[in-house]
Amino acid sequence: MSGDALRPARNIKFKDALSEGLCMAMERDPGIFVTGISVDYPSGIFGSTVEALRRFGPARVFDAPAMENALTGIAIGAAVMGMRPVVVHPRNDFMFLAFDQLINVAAKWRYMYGGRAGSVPIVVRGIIGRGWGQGPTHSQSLQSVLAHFPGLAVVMPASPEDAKGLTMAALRASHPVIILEHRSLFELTGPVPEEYYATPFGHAKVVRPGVDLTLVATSYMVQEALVAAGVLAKEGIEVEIIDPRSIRPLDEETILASVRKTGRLIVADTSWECCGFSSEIAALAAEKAFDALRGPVRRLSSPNCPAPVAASLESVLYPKASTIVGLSLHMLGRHPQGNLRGIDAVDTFKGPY
Amino acid sequence: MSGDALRPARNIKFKDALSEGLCMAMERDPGIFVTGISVDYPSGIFGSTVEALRRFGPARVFDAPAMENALTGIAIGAAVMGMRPVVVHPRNDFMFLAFDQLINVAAKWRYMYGGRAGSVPIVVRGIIGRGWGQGPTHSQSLQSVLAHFPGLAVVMPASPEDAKGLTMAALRASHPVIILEHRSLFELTGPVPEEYYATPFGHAKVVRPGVDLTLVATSYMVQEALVAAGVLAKEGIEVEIIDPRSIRPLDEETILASVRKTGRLIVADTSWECCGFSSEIAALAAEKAFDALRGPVRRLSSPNCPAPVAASLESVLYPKASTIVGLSLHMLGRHPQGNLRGIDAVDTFKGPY
Amino acid sequence: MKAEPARTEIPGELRLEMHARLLRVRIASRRLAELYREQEMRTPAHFGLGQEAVAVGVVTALRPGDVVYSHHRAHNHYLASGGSVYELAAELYGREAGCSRGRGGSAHLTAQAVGFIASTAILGETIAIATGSALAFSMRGERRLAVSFFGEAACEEGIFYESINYAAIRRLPVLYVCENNLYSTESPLSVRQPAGTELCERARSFKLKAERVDGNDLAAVYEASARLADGLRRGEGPAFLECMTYRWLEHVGPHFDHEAGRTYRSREEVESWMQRCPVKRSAAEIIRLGVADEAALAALSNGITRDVEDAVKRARAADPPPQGDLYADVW
Amino acid sequence: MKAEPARTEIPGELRLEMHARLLRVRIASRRLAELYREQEMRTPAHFGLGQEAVAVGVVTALRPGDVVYSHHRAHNHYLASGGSVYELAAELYGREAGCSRGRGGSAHLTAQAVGFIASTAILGETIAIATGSALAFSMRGERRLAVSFFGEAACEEGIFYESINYAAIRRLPVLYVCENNLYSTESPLSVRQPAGTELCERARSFKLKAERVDGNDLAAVYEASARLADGLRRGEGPAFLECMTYRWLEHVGPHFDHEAGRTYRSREEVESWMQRCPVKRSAAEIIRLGVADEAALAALSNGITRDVEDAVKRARAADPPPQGDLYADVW
Ligand SMILES: Cc1ncc(C[n+]2csc(CCOP(=O)(O)OP(=O)(O)O)c2C)c(N)n1
Ligand SMILES: Cc1ncc(C[n+]2csc(CCOP(=O)(O)OP(=O)(O)O)c2C)c(N)n1
Ligand SMILES: [Mg+2]
Ligand SMILES: [Mg+2]
Repeated sequence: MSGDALRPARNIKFKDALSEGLCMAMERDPGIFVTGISVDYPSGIFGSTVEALRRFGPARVFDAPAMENALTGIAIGAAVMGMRPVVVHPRNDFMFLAFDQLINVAAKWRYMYGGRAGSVPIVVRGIIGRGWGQGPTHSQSLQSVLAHFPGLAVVMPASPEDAKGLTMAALRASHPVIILEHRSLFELTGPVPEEYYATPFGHAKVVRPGVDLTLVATSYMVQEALVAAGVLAKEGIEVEIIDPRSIRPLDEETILASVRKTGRLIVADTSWECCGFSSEIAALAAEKAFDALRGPVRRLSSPNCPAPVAASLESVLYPKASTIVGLSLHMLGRHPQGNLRGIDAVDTFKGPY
Repeated sequence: MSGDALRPARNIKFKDALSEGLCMAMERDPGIFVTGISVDYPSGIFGSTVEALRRFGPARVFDAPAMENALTGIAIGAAVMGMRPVVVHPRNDFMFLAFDQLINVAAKWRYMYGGRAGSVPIVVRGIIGRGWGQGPTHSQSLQSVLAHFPGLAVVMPASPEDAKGLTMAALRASHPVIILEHRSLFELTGPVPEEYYATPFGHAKVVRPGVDLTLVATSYMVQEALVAAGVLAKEGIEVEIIDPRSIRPLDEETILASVRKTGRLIVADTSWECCGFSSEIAALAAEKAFDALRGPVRRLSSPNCPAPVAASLESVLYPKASTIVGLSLHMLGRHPQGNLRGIDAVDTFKGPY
Repeated sequence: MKAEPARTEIPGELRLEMHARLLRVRIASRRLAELYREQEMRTPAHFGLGQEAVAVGVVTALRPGDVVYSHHRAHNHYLASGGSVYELAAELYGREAGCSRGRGGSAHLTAQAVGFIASTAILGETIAIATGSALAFSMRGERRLAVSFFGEAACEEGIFYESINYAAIRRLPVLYVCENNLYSTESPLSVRQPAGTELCERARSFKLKAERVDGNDLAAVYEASARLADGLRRGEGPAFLECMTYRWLEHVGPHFDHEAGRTYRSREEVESWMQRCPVKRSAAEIIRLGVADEAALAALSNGITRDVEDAVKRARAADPPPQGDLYADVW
Repeated sequence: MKAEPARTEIPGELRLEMHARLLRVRIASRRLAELYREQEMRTPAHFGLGQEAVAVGVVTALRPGDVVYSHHRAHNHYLASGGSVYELAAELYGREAGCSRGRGGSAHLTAQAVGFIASTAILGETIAIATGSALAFSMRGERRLAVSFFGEAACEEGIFYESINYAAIRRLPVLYVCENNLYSTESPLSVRQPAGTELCERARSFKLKAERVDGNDLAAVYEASARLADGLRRGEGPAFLECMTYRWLEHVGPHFDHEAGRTYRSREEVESWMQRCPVKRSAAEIIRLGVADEAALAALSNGITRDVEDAVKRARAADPPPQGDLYADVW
């Protein structure tokens, strides 16, 4: 549980929770500023930076040219001088351009000067695109490659509450934090405490308790997992859904405890499989909860191709609730009843964005 | 087995095998050229491009400014026009600067134009540094993050024979290939056929057969694995060493067959653990050879910190033969006899390079 | 902007041909933008309405064998190169018949048969790629050119400078065409360039030949391109052409700013640029010079409109990629 | 190179102070390079012998609160800033007492107490980072400067242009100091810049103030830096200073080219630059101006030599980082 809510939580949208977390943090820390392409637009990163601009003005929320690598270095240099920059990428795919600064500098700064050059408390937000033809370079999901590197924290809020709490935690961390926010979650509504609270890194959340099967799901896959768990519950199968929230540092214990309880594991992740987060969790279980496993672990991730644009292909691209249900039933030796596809959410998104 | 050796193999060094593979490929394909910082120096990428320059001249082996990202794009553009560029990075760590071109363009080119814009047969060589204070940004090992992406082939030769064979295979592939070459292997000597031969991607090599334990080792870790296996053999333990050679595409079958035979798995990789290759193989076993596993799988990878420079820290940084022996004994319920450290290779490298 | 030189030297026939090409780009783009509103084309599309003269003027200066690269706003360059309207529409509809078989969408077009090699969605990428194609030409001694079209925001990315430096060192035959439409998404030049910036000056400091033209003046773009292309073919090294122009629609999508409630540009500014419509200007010039009369141009336009209509209809009706082909062509 | 203006305006005291600093950099660097041959310093080291006047001249123009960043060839900038010889030597020996506690090695130095923030090993990185520190100063209204030292090869990397564009847009107080020593590793300028390139021209096209000086002329470097720093403090926006200089030793390591059998530079070329030794030139000037005599300078040099000797001895004897601390300070 993140934060001790004094007042009752209201239901607000994910994007508004991001915004609220940012604003509350900015209020407390005058060193925080927000930059990146389009952060000061009326549409402000799908609504998440609009309020910050309104309240703190263009001196603290300002646009940037297209210069991902240098901008990241600039954020580092400002952070080293005591500021807390937030760099936003409207698509996390643009971050490849900044990998040198992120990985060779930010991730290693504290360590490579033996702690004597301070640390680099930058926050980098990257939005993960999905659907409506986002295509090969606007819908990747970079948590696995970023989490490979010691020194970087990588978090993925999957609920409005965590959108706010992880943002606030990132904005008081003493190290670089990458927040990957899934575009498909921005309109999601959920309870969010009004207070300032920080969702600690390295603490997974048991999103739904269960005993039959552990389902570790990241980011948007938590939504698919919840739908799947609801359907499975009607079949008498109680799935335990765990949202790691932070990919690095990873809360191994919560995941292992669940696996030890259920003996079965599915990992549903938004990135690719090979050397991906789904493999990480599968390996974790095979290494540290082996004796509890009652059958093979299973990974669900992005299929082994770039993301195509055509709707016909996009519709079969992503694992969905129905995929999870089918696989869960299979793992438990049961057979799916009828066509599962009907349970999947219909994408009502209107383009172009 | 790679290639059908007509004449007996001679013993040559890894760096000379790289060179031989390159030259033989260049002889057959006039479209091959080699570029990157320092490829035309007398020291030519630790000796591996010297002969190519001598034989094919500066029109086909030429230096480049420091411009990793554009140079990769330039290679792509040349490849699309029918050339076969080889881009060399004296340290693979410099490749982060080129991740946009590698991942957003090269990896996706063929797919994202539906095959109608041809393919991108570029070869990118990156050298992995190790030891002698290479430090945080000159000793990383990028196979895990690169192999995450569909469309890229990532190979790691671990022997002179494969250095030649994988180079030649890369130079006739129809897709981008990244060759990660470990600096500590350049002086390694081994049998290399004289002929032209291509070591096919996606075929692992059983480096040493065994029945008690499967040890999947990449790149330089194969050397450590061989030392360890020798020591273990004296204890009556027969380790099966598998060198995947290509990280992507991955030869799952050879690995799984071994795990099904031995029931035990250690993965020793040169990159980090989180979302790394060691996790990939551990997950593979847990997913597809679960029933055969007789105990937890174990991962050996780079420890969770950037690489420090000080010799005292460097000496405990990497898993070594002794680590493998200790872990193997432990997995088999045995106890190490005496201090294992004595089996580890002493680094005789003379700096600064 | 430079004073416009007299242009009687462009033959009437060529003027008419360019105008026909311009009309084709305009009519197809406009129709696609209209259809885009139906939400049946599920791909973020950056329309180039208002900027057509840049693509047509440059491409007209090219020869068979030359190659063209583009960026996210690729339709104009694809169409000006002679890319099929049917295949473009099919691509936007996500059809197997699309130029990229529905895989790439609006930003990833290809039409290799007509020399349009590819466009990509990430800023600056194709600047380096075009440079690499020119390297291939140069290494093989071929007298072909590579053209790279990009927006002025790409000049904020380091890859632009890495590329032009390289091209200049090796005297590669690349024409870098910067379409300066004053905005990057909704950001004006002032947040992206120091006051007084001349991109041509930057290019010259890298030893490129550089010119700036009115990008809405078809003949001016053509003439500058032809001049620079001549130098390129003579091996004089790379060149940079900045074309001042303006996009009529929102950054991505089919609406005018005011329709979408966007406020980063004033309606007056947009309308003043629409007055400088490259198609109208080209038509007026052609009529003034007596190359063709209004009726002939109307007939031309009608013919193209019919062709476009036929193409988009067929594209809409075409088959989507089979789901079983999800994994085809990964490598 | 520009004609040298008369320089009597530099007070004798300051000249002597600069010379002392220069001697310290030289003597420490030379001693470290000697010791490096013993193979006890296990860290690739890029020595800056021959280039010391750049570091000293620039740093002398700074004030407390200003910050300095450097690149792979960092010793000069660290030492000129006042970084401890002992801590540098200890860093090279991989000791816990090293300025970076033995974690970073030769290319990753820090001495925050004297304003030397950091150096990194990958080309171009600190150019952006220095720019970011200047952004912090500018946002907080502090009148501090950031200095970024880098080699001319960093001007091949896109990040340089991204950074100077940004600094110019926001008029950030950054002094970009390019140490042009004509080579990148073993590559001459000709493979890395188009013929006739003036880096200052490039910087000016981004609206930076730019000057080029003889980097082996300590007073000239200081004066140019002081002039540019003045402008920076007045908020006139970023500046670029190109210092023409030459590295005496091989790119990485302690040897002269000829000792290591390296052939990319002729022995004549190296020796002609060694004739232009910045230390000798500074000494001659000081004596000529009567600021100090030969004996005084020799005494100065001897004192520094003793200090350096003491420092390197203590450093060698210092303790290595405990192995149990491998995971300390990851974040
Ligand atoms: C590296 C990168 N950063 C950001 C973006 C998002 N983006 C897409 S188009 C665009 C505006 C580009 O402006 P310009 O290059 O001037 O072309 P225009 O859209 O004006 O034609 C931006 C910022 C991107 N695609 N790639
Ligand atoms: C991005 C990157 N590419 C390549 C290298 C390898 N490298 C280290 S130093 C160096 C030469 C740099 O030359 P210059 O910037 O002129 O500085 P100098 O060594 O001459 O002082 C090179 C190419 C690197 N460190 N980083
Ligand atoms: Mg624009
Ligand atoms: Mg240099």
